[in-house]
Amino acid sequence: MAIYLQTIANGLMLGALYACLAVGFSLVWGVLNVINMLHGSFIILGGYLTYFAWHYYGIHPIVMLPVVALLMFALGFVLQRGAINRVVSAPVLTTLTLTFGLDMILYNLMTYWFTATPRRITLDLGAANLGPVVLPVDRLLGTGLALLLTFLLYAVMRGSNIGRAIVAVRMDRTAAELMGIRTDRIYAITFGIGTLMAGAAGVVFALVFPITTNVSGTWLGKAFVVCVVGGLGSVPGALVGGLVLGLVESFAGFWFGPQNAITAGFVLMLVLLLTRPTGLMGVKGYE
Amino acid sequence: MKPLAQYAAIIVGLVLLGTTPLYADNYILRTAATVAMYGALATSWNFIGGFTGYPSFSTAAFFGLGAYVGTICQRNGIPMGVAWTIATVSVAAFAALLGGIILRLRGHYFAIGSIAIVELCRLIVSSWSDLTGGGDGLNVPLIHASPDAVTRLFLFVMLGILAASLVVTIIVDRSRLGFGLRCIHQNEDAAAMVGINTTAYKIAAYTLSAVFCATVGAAYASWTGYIDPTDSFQIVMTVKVAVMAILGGAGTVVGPALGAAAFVLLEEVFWANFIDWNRAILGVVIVLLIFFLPGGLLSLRARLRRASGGAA
Amino acid sequence: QDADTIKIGAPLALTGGLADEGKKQDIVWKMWVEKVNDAGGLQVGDKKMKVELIEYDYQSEGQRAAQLAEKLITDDKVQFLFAPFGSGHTKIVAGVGERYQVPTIACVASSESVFDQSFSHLFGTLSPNGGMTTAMVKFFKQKFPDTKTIAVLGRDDVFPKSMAEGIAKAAEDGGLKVVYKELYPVGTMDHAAALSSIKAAKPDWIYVTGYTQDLILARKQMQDLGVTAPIVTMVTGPSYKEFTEGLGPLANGVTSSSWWHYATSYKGQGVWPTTADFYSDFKAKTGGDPDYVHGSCAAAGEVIADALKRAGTLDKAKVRDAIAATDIQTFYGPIKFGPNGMNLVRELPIIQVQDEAIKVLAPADIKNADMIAMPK
Amino acid sequence: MSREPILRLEGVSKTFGGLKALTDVSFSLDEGEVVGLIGPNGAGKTTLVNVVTGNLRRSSGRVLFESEDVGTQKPYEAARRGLARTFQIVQPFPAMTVLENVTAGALFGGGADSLADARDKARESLEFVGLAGFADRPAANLALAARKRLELAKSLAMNPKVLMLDEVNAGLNSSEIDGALNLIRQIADRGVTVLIIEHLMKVVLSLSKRLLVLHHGQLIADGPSAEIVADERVVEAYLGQKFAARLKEMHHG
Amino acid sequence: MADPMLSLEGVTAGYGQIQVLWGMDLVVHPGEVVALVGSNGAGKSTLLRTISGLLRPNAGTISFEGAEIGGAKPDAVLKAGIAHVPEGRRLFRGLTVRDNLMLGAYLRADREAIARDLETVFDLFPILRERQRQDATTLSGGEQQMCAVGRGIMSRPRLLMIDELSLGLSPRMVEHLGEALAALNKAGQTILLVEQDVMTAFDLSHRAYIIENGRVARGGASAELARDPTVSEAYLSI
Ligand SMILES: Nc1ncnc2c1ncn2[C@@H]1O[C@H](COP(=O)(O)OP(=O)(O)OP(=O)(O)O)[C@@H](O)[C@H]1O
Ligand SMILES: Nc1ncnc2c1ncn2[C@@H]1O[C@H](COP(=O)(O)OP(=O)(O)OP(=O)(O)O)[C@@H](O)[C@H]1O
Ligand SMILES: [Mg+2]
Ligand SMILES: [Mg+2]
Repeated sequence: MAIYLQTIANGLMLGALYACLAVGFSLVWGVLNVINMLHGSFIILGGYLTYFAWHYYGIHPIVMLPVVALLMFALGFVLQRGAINRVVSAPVLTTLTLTFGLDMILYNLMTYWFTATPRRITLDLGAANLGPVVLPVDRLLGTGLALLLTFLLYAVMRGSNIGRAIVAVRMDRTAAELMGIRTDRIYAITFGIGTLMAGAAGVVFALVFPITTNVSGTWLGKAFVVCVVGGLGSVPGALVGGLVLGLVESFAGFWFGPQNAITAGFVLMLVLLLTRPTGLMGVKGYE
Repeated sequence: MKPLAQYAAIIVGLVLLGTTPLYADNYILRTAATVAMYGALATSWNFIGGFTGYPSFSTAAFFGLGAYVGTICQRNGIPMGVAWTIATVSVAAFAALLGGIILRLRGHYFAIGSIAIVELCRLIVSSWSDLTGGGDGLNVPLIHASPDAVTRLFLFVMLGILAASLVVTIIVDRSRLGFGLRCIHQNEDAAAMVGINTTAYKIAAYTLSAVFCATVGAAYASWTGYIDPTDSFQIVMTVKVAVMAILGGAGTVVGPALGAAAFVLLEEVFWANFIDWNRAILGVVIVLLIFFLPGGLLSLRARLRRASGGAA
Repeated sequence: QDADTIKIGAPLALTGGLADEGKKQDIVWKMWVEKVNDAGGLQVGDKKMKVELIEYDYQSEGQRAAQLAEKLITDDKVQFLFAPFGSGHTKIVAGVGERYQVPTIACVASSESVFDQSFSHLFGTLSPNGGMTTAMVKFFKQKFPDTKTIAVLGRDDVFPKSMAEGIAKAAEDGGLKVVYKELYPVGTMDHAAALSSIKAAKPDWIYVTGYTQDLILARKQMQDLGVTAPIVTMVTGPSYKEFTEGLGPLANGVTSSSWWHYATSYKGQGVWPTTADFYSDFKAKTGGDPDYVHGSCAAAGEVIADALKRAGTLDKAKVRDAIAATDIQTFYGPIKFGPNGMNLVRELPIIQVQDEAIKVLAPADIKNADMIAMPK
Repeated sequence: MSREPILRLEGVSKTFGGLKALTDVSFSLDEGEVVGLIGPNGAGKTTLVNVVTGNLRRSSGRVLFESEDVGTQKPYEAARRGLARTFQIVQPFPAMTVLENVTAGALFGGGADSLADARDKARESLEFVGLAGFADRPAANLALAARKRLELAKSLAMNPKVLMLDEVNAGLNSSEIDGALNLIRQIADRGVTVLIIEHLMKVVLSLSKRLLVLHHGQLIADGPSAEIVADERVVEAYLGQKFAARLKEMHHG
Repeated sequence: MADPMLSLEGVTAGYGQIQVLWGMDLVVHPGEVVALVGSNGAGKSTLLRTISGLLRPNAGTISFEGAEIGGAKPDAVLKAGIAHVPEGRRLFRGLTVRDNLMLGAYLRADREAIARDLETVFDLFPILRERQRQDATTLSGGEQQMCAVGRGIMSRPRLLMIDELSLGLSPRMVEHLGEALAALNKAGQTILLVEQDVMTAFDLSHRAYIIENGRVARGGASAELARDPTVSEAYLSI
């Protein structure tokens, strides 16, 4: 029994992190129609910023969260304005190729500056016990932050004028312009928010995982899976997708061995793709 | 491009690559073989990605499966050529089956579905250790011949596959199938409405996009002598092949092969000269190409013509 | 001018997933070449010849490694190849070397599967990793007689996998019960499921294999999830300084085995007559401590130096035979190749992290600390 | 009636989740007939066409084409059988030339033996609709009226037996509509059965002697045009009092 | 007559190389309903797009209440007081009817007034109040058109431009919308209307312009144009 509870807890904690990782990716994909191959590297970059602030200046990662978020927003905004905006209405393959190229540059810069050595923030906060279930404090913290960030984004998307404008631009660019919405700015803001979420996920991840450039592909892959499982462009979808993926991997790892955990996630994704291409949350827009 | 110009370009290209043994060393030969290999992969991708407009990222899956099937056959004593044939046929059958399932997806969803296939293949091959050696990889019996002979052999094998893929491309381009695929690319609903069996056509395109990849994969495995899951099922390769095709001009006959040649040569130059920065430089090249040459290298001709026409 | 230089080619992973390991090889070989050339070069017959090292980055991609190995042989006309990090890529490069009959020295490949293809031009400076398992089981059982069960978690990749299988077999042979044994795929970023299962199995010994980053994560998650055992071994974790740096105090108590450690005191021929000489040189150059990758790669240079001296010529066949006949003492320890080209089995150091520093527990002649139980 | 109807629907229903888009619709079309289908927005007209051509699968009921149950056919099968339709929102192959667009219809739907043969048929069909001069232009460059004619040409090239026209005249002005009406009449004269969906009553009335009226997915009327437009239910549901008055006036005046 | 609210002089515009408008002149006075009619591709939609800033004019002047707005961005034009209800309704899928309406007021900050205007729209189109929580694109065609007009009203424009009011709508629905527009106009709303069905157009408007090939071919009081035999021959034949 205890082991099942533990497996559920592991899955949920992992799942919240997955959700946090995917939500920005999903947003950019849904709104800009851009599959952002940079997303994994953005997460790593956020992690490195956090690590170096902690390592050299002793700044606590939580304090870095807003700083990294702001910096990453600026980076995303500028990148969209300067580069991605030029091909924003091109077909999938073109935008994907562009972000793939940009990612090669960013990746190279990061390996050059930071090397591939895995770094880790050694806060080692210990663990809390909830009955027989062990909850590592940093994962709990990460989970909390991930949920908070996801919720904040949801609130913004749902309740604010900007949120409405983002959906409007996504659905019909010209009609949005007629509402007085500056679409190019909304695009840049959306990409900025996507990047911000990636950076924030990087901060959260820095608490939990070692940081190294060569996992950027892994994170990107997870973002894909979560998006498909949950549904594209939807904040609650990313949350549900993340949690489901976390649980599936956790139970598959427990029942079939870790070797098959990741496979189970992919199988889940393929099955969903074929049966429910809109994902679990059957999204029609942002809720 | 006019058909005659196309044939001429293909023949010139194949001859250029095929005559390297007359004057160049094995390294150049190997590069030529790599050009041919990626040329064949990009030309294959073109059936589904270029003609049909489905952003497929399954290339590495077909390549890797071809490599594994070929290797496993060879290790069980089947002669090399036969092993390659078995790999080709079985992967094609697999692609046809798979196509029936994932071609129901469109656009972005198809893109992810097809990329997931690569990961899934890698994971399954990794876990199925009894057959595939898992993470240990598999050794392929080395060919016992002089290095020069081996390099030549594989150069001509890759060139042969490239030539075959181009011939099939030309045939498809001029046939009912090619016409139908183009219609699907433009508007799938309308294509169905004029009587095109879109499912069958798409499966045909997807299968064609797998066939030569499998042969290339099997041949490649025999060439290197060792394969493992990470190297055989690379996401980077799958994206790279699509980028090559776009670079040359997706949906054209010679564009993808041309793009592959340009990409491989660029990579070679950057690798040799900028060890620390080769990846970034390649990234910059891709970005610039997307900005300034979105229609691929072949569109350059049209542009130049327009420019000179405008001046006159 | 070419006739007077000895060219050694090295396809290296300077970028990509294996970049850190590739860079280690790069540092050491450059040190070695500089040292050799400062001394006038290598003795070949009656003259001294300078050494030139030609490196290319293969970006951790196997296919490119093969291509670059071929370029090194045909374009740059190297007489020797140094194989890159890891058993898989070593296989690929060795295949090319074999075809061209260019002697290839592998310094970071320890799986016997690399050497069992009857290649005649491949030689490895690491000894078989079997030497790391049986001795360890024996040693731990002697130190902690209560050890009855072991849990093994290994990365599904050539070397880590063979170590995981090796230890499971050795443990069974040694009378232990294997209560958990699973592999995790490359790219796993969460070990919680496996570790929870291990926790439930309550083993006396937890043995994890993987690359540094995997091990850091696993160790940390063990701590988080309260998974512990009197003995925790991570292979090859503590051999690398990145492991101890990344984990800090959490690394304490983790045991491992290694092919070489700088605390050993071997003596022999070559540009670094003693282990201490190599250590101080390395420290001066890089500021850090060398690990077995550094040691083994530097020793690979000595193999070539010695073979050339004995062969007295650059003639390919003669040089190959000279290498095959190697039997030398170096700062890295004895090197003598078996029939399959691998360095012969020797007793390998068992190490443990104590107070965030590496201590050698065995063999007895080089030990500098006693084994402690894993801190709770 | 001497002959079997060419197309017959028996109790066809279609639901989207909880929404009943079509409820128990039955009617039949005779060969060579021109019939109008009208009904308020969202009544289910387009859905009906989609069900007949296999774009949507009916929830229940039977669709009989030449006495064969075709309820489960795929769109391409419908096209090859001779069930052609146009889309409410025109669907050309935008980057292809006008000729290529029509060639596709002739080649795949019209059963042409070769590309060359299909091209000849396509030319004929373009000639017929008066687009021959545009043959080599990209379809995307056509103005709306021309695009609708292209859609017609494409359908014609498929040698249809039944042609369903979903608002082919919407957005055309009067003189363009006159042109289109002539075309449709000529098509009908060739013996093609035509089902016209349109909100422009003058089009519907000038072409068809028989009208079908859908309302909330139900067929509420089926009969001679003159009777139908006077039917109270139709006026209430669809025409509106003012328009009905105007219609009446025109008929008398 | 008072100064015109909107006046165009010699406006030319087009898409890239293709010129569509060739020197357009027209005026709209405050309180008027003006209709634009003409064949497909004549340039009516293009004209509206040029006014609302989706397209830049190549030459000519567009002045609105005395200020030049030619070449201004859509948000500036909207701020100046012109709303454009585009062809084909173009509601935002995934947003509720209410959210769609609220987007009409995107540039406004006066919360209470917005709430009041929302009520006005609901009073005008009661069905929208009933359906306010429904995804806008699941409405029937006519309801969507009401929502689109309502969205235009929400920006509180002084000039409301509507493209293709009756496209694809049942006769009854056209009648209903016509009544709604008349009511709006009575309340003081100036309206510029593009309408394919000339009969309906003349019915609804005070004045009308006939556009042919990107130029104004004729203009005048709707009632007079409707009686003009040349006009009925070209545009009213059955
Ligand atoms: N794919 C679908 N999913 C859900 N509902 C649908 C779907 N297609 C149509 N509907 C609904 O079915 C009903 C009938 O739609 P249909 O398009 O057939 O109407 P129509 O009679 O063609 O109307 P119009 O005259 O406006 O074109 C509408 O309420 C519509 O919203
Ligand atoms: N985005 C575009 N790019 C190029 N040409 C266009 C574009 N939009 C419209 N056109 C062309 O401009 C001309 C005028 O089109 P416009 O839409 O203004 O006509 P309209 O009078 O509104 O006709 P309709 O009654 O069909 O709506 C047409 O020839 C059309 O083909
Ligand atoms: Mg309809
Ligand atoms: Mg228009």
